[in-house]
Amino acid sequence: MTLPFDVDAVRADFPILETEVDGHPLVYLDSGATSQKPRAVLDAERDFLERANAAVHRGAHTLAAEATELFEDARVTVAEFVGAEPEQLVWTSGATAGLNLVAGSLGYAGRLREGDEIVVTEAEHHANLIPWQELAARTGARLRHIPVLDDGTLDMHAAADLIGERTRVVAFTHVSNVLGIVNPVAKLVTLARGVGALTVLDACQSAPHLALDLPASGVDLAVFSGHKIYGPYGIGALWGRDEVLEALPPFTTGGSMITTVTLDKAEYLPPPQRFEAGTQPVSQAVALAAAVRWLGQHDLEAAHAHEAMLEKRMREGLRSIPGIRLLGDTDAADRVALQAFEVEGVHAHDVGQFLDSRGVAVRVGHHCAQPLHRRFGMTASVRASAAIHTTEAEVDTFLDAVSGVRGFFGVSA
Amino acid sequence: MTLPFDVDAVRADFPILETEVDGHPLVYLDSGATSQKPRAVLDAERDFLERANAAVHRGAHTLAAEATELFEDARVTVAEFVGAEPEQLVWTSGATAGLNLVAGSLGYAGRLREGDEIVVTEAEHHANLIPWQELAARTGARLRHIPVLDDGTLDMHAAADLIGERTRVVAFTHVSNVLGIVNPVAKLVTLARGVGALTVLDACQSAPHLALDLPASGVDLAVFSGHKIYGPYGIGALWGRDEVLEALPPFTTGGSMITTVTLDKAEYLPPPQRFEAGTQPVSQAVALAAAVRWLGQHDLEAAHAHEAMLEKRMREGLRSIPGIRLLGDTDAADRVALQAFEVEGVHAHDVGQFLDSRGVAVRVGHHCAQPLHRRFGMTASVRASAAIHTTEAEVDTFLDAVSGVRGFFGVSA
Amino acid sequence: MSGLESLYQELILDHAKNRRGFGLADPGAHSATVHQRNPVCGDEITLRVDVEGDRVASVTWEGAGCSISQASASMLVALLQEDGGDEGMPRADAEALIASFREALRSRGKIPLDEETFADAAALSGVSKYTARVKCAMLAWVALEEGLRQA
Amino acid sequence: MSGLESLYQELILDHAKNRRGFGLADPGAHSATVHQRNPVCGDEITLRVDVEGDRVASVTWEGAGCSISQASASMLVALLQEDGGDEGMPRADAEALIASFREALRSRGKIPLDEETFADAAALSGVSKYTARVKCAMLAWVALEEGLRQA
Ligand SMILES: Cc1ncc(COP(=O)(O)O)c(C=O)c1O
Ligand SMILES: Cc1ncc(COP(=O)(O)O)c(C=O)c1O
Repeated sequence: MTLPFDVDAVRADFPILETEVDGHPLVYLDSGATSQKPRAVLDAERDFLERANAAVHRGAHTLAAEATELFEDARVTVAEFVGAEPEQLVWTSGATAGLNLVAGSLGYAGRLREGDEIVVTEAEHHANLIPWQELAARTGARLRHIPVLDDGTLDMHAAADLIGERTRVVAFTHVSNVLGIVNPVAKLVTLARGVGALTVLDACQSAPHLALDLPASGVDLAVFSGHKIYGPYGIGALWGRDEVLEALPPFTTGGSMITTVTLDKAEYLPPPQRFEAGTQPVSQAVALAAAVRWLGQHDLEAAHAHEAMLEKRMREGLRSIPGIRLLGDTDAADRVALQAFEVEGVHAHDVGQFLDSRGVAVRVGHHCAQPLHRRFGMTASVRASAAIHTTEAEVDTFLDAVSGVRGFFGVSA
Repeated sequence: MTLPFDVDAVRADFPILETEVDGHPLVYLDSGATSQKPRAVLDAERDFLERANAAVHRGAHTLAAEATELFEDARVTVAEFVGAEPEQLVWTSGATAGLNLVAGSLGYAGRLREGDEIVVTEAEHHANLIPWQELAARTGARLRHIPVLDDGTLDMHAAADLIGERTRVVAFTHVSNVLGIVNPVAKLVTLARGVGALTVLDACQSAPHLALDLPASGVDLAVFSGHKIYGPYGIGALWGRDEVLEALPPFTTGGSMITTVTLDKAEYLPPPQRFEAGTQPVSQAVALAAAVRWLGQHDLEAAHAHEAMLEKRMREGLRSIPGIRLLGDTDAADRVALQAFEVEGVHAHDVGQFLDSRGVAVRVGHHCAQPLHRRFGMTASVRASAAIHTTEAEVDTFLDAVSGVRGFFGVSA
Repeated sequence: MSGLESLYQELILDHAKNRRGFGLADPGAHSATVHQRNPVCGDEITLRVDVEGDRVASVTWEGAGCSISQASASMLVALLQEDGGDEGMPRADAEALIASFREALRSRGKIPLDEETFADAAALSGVSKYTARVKCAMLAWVALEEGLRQA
Repeated sequence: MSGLESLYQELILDHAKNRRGFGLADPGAHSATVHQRNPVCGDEITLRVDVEGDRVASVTWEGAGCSISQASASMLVALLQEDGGDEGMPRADAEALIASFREALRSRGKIPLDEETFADAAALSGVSKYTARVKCAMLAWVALEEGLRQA
């Protein structure tokens, strides 16, 4: 059953939103870092642990059978959430683990060598940059970067030049965690396919806000994290096309991913199990399924419209405050409700502290995207990111607090 | 405050122990696979998520500061639990991840080459075997095995011969997850140190049952899993000596483990952060700390005596049932209350199913130790493993059920 | 009948002890030999199917495993022999049987196996409520399916 | 005084704007140059300390960061200059100051910094309640500690 979108009803599902900070109601604008978790998710995990907890895929006892079913049902649910088949969904401990799995496995498979090229963008989160640096360093491949233009969009002319016959992998984020801009996935996929390169999508910041159909997107592999889509820590997923996963060797090895093991050699199960060494985050998988089911209960079109309204209000509000510099301030791209900015004359850390004294929680720093900050000539920024439970009034509280920053720190306008 | 050991009081802390299976009270003898979780652990995690959840080590807001403190306090608590300093404790997603980290990092560091040798035992869990097979295959090193004797103990004469000047790594389990036998750590460490080899201890099955002092044990590195010590899934730890961790490069890379990142190169933080790429299992760390605090509340000497009594009762009881063959039936070693066995003429899977119909949950199969089963001429066994909440009466229920197996399946005694 | 007794019916324990078709026959002109394994419990089967024209001429097997997996293989052979007679069952019929068997076993107790169609193997109906055991019962049937594809 | 105002006292904002010791002096005969960085927020400092005999002759620095980190560096220089006079502060005294400063900042508001000992830097007392900001305030002091070790 689909519920009509009602932000107050949504808020009532999040126990933590009742918190007060320094006497002010909490205004949580840090969902881009980690989302809060609705009661349905907390309940699902607890219920599992109190009723059905047991080792999965092992043993014949009733609890184990029940746990295994819930665990595999969770895979079906989360796979459906991204338009995929359960066999294509590999549990990971998070997006970072998923990206390392892909880069590491390509390395072990000997799929890259000297002269080959890996292409990323200048806007990547460190999680979608450093594993490729390491892979390049280990294989002799060259790492290249699609530059970001002044308005925060990718330089697609440069992309067309960069992606060439030496390109083996094109790895890029769906939505930048600093700019909030949705990248042109289809165009990048076309360029990559044209040269037979593998595409890897970082869907961390899109999964909570956009409807995903990964198979239809054209990419070969994609990752996301549970804790950013109203689910638990310690779980995420790697999605891959059948033939792409099939061709990858395991990255980590251990129990539950094998068929026959002798002292000298192991044979591995097909995907997804091949990539799931050791005891999996079972209760977290169950809870992540609860999260996407919870999300799916709502009228998501209305929810996305709500978030689009917040995005506009936030960006326009910030623009109208003197001394604010936005990162990636453009109308020429789709966006999510996430905005990084600088307050001239006041360090991001001080801005964050000031906002916190008004109950407003934002993130300050480089947001794990140092190269992008450097490209904009800064080391740190302030980032506000909304979620499905964010209200217009909260955005206004945030904007009001931002207006007070320069006055408090004695910086003239 | 230390509570006197009272198994009924302990049981009251575990909601799942009230479950019924097929009209019988659940007798959970599968703690070796995964332990059940006391209410204190479930409460700690939920409380964190409802009150203090935020991204750690990032941002200045109040929630983030609180979350960071709780997360780092958890590290102190869990480190103390194994006698260590917090800087020596790396969070992992579990023991398998920890062992892959060590093997993978040694590989990336170029610490092994052709002609070098890695020594494991024949009793290893696949998690402490396959990563070394893969490392050997990638580096040209040779993997060797300390054999297991008929009584389940290690052939220490062979060990003394095997561990020689070519040995670079000796990796072994503290307690076998099939035999329940405690390995002679000090002797293995002496042999390894004598030739300058690194020692890696798999403490998965000892951490829940024995008092650990890892620094004093003499090993260089050790791993364990949270879900086996009354804590959550999705978290575990790698412990290492300062200088050993210092010398290891990162295995996975991403956010939160770096100092400076350019488009081409990253510089890494010192341990433990160097090994903790990406968002960590924050609520799970807090809950794992709650688990070891919960455990520490009890009179652990009395608890260990209780488990020793269970072990004896279980083993002697099984021995007295006709047609039972025990794996590793010896008094010549320390043990934990975990016993694998075979019922002659009845497949392990059928035994498990029969026990389940009496409410008794055991594990059947190869328990991720195929080589050890092969060594004893079998492909599968039945394993019963007790925990701090197991009662004498439960062991008796189990024994009584085992006595009925051969009759039910029409196998004559 | 308790849950356990409906799972382990007398007929199942009998077949598990007196296994029809056990012992691999020499390969024929159009035969395929298939190895299947259940990685969870280590059960394995090697099954050889001999095809003549569009008929399943013979099925033999070897393997080790739990009573469900052993009985199921034995019952499969019995079914093919009884229904196929001397000529052997038409290949398409065998494939259809495997498909309905799978459907019933995955139905969590909703679809029973009728005796008319499945003969002794109908006694495996009870397995479908034990999701962890479905793979045991399917092992031989999956092996035959694979064998028919190859032969 | 609200929490925020006790954290950002007037004196702190002043020091953050008029930074004492800002701009690296030429290295002396016994000087060390140290770079420190707070990876969380990207704050950094380069600090140069000049030692003569057992005295801290001069401390200069450059860097960028939040007002707490900038003010703290400036206050550290002011303290060394005021207490050390023309001769410079005895090295052992500087080390002791750093140690007590650290202790107070890590005390979560329990140990205040007294003005007698810490001069303007006493205004940083409020930081110790904000655990996420302790590193900001410590940055320059840790750099000096490291510099004294090297010089
Ligand atoms: C001895 C031993 N080592 C390693 C492991 C692997 O632990 P995990 O699956 O939690 O990574 C286990 C448990 O499965 C074990 O018993
Ligand atoms: C765009 C992007 N990619 C990757 C990550 C890494 O995700 P995680 O830390 O959950 O592994 C994040 C979040 O930190 C992100 O925003």
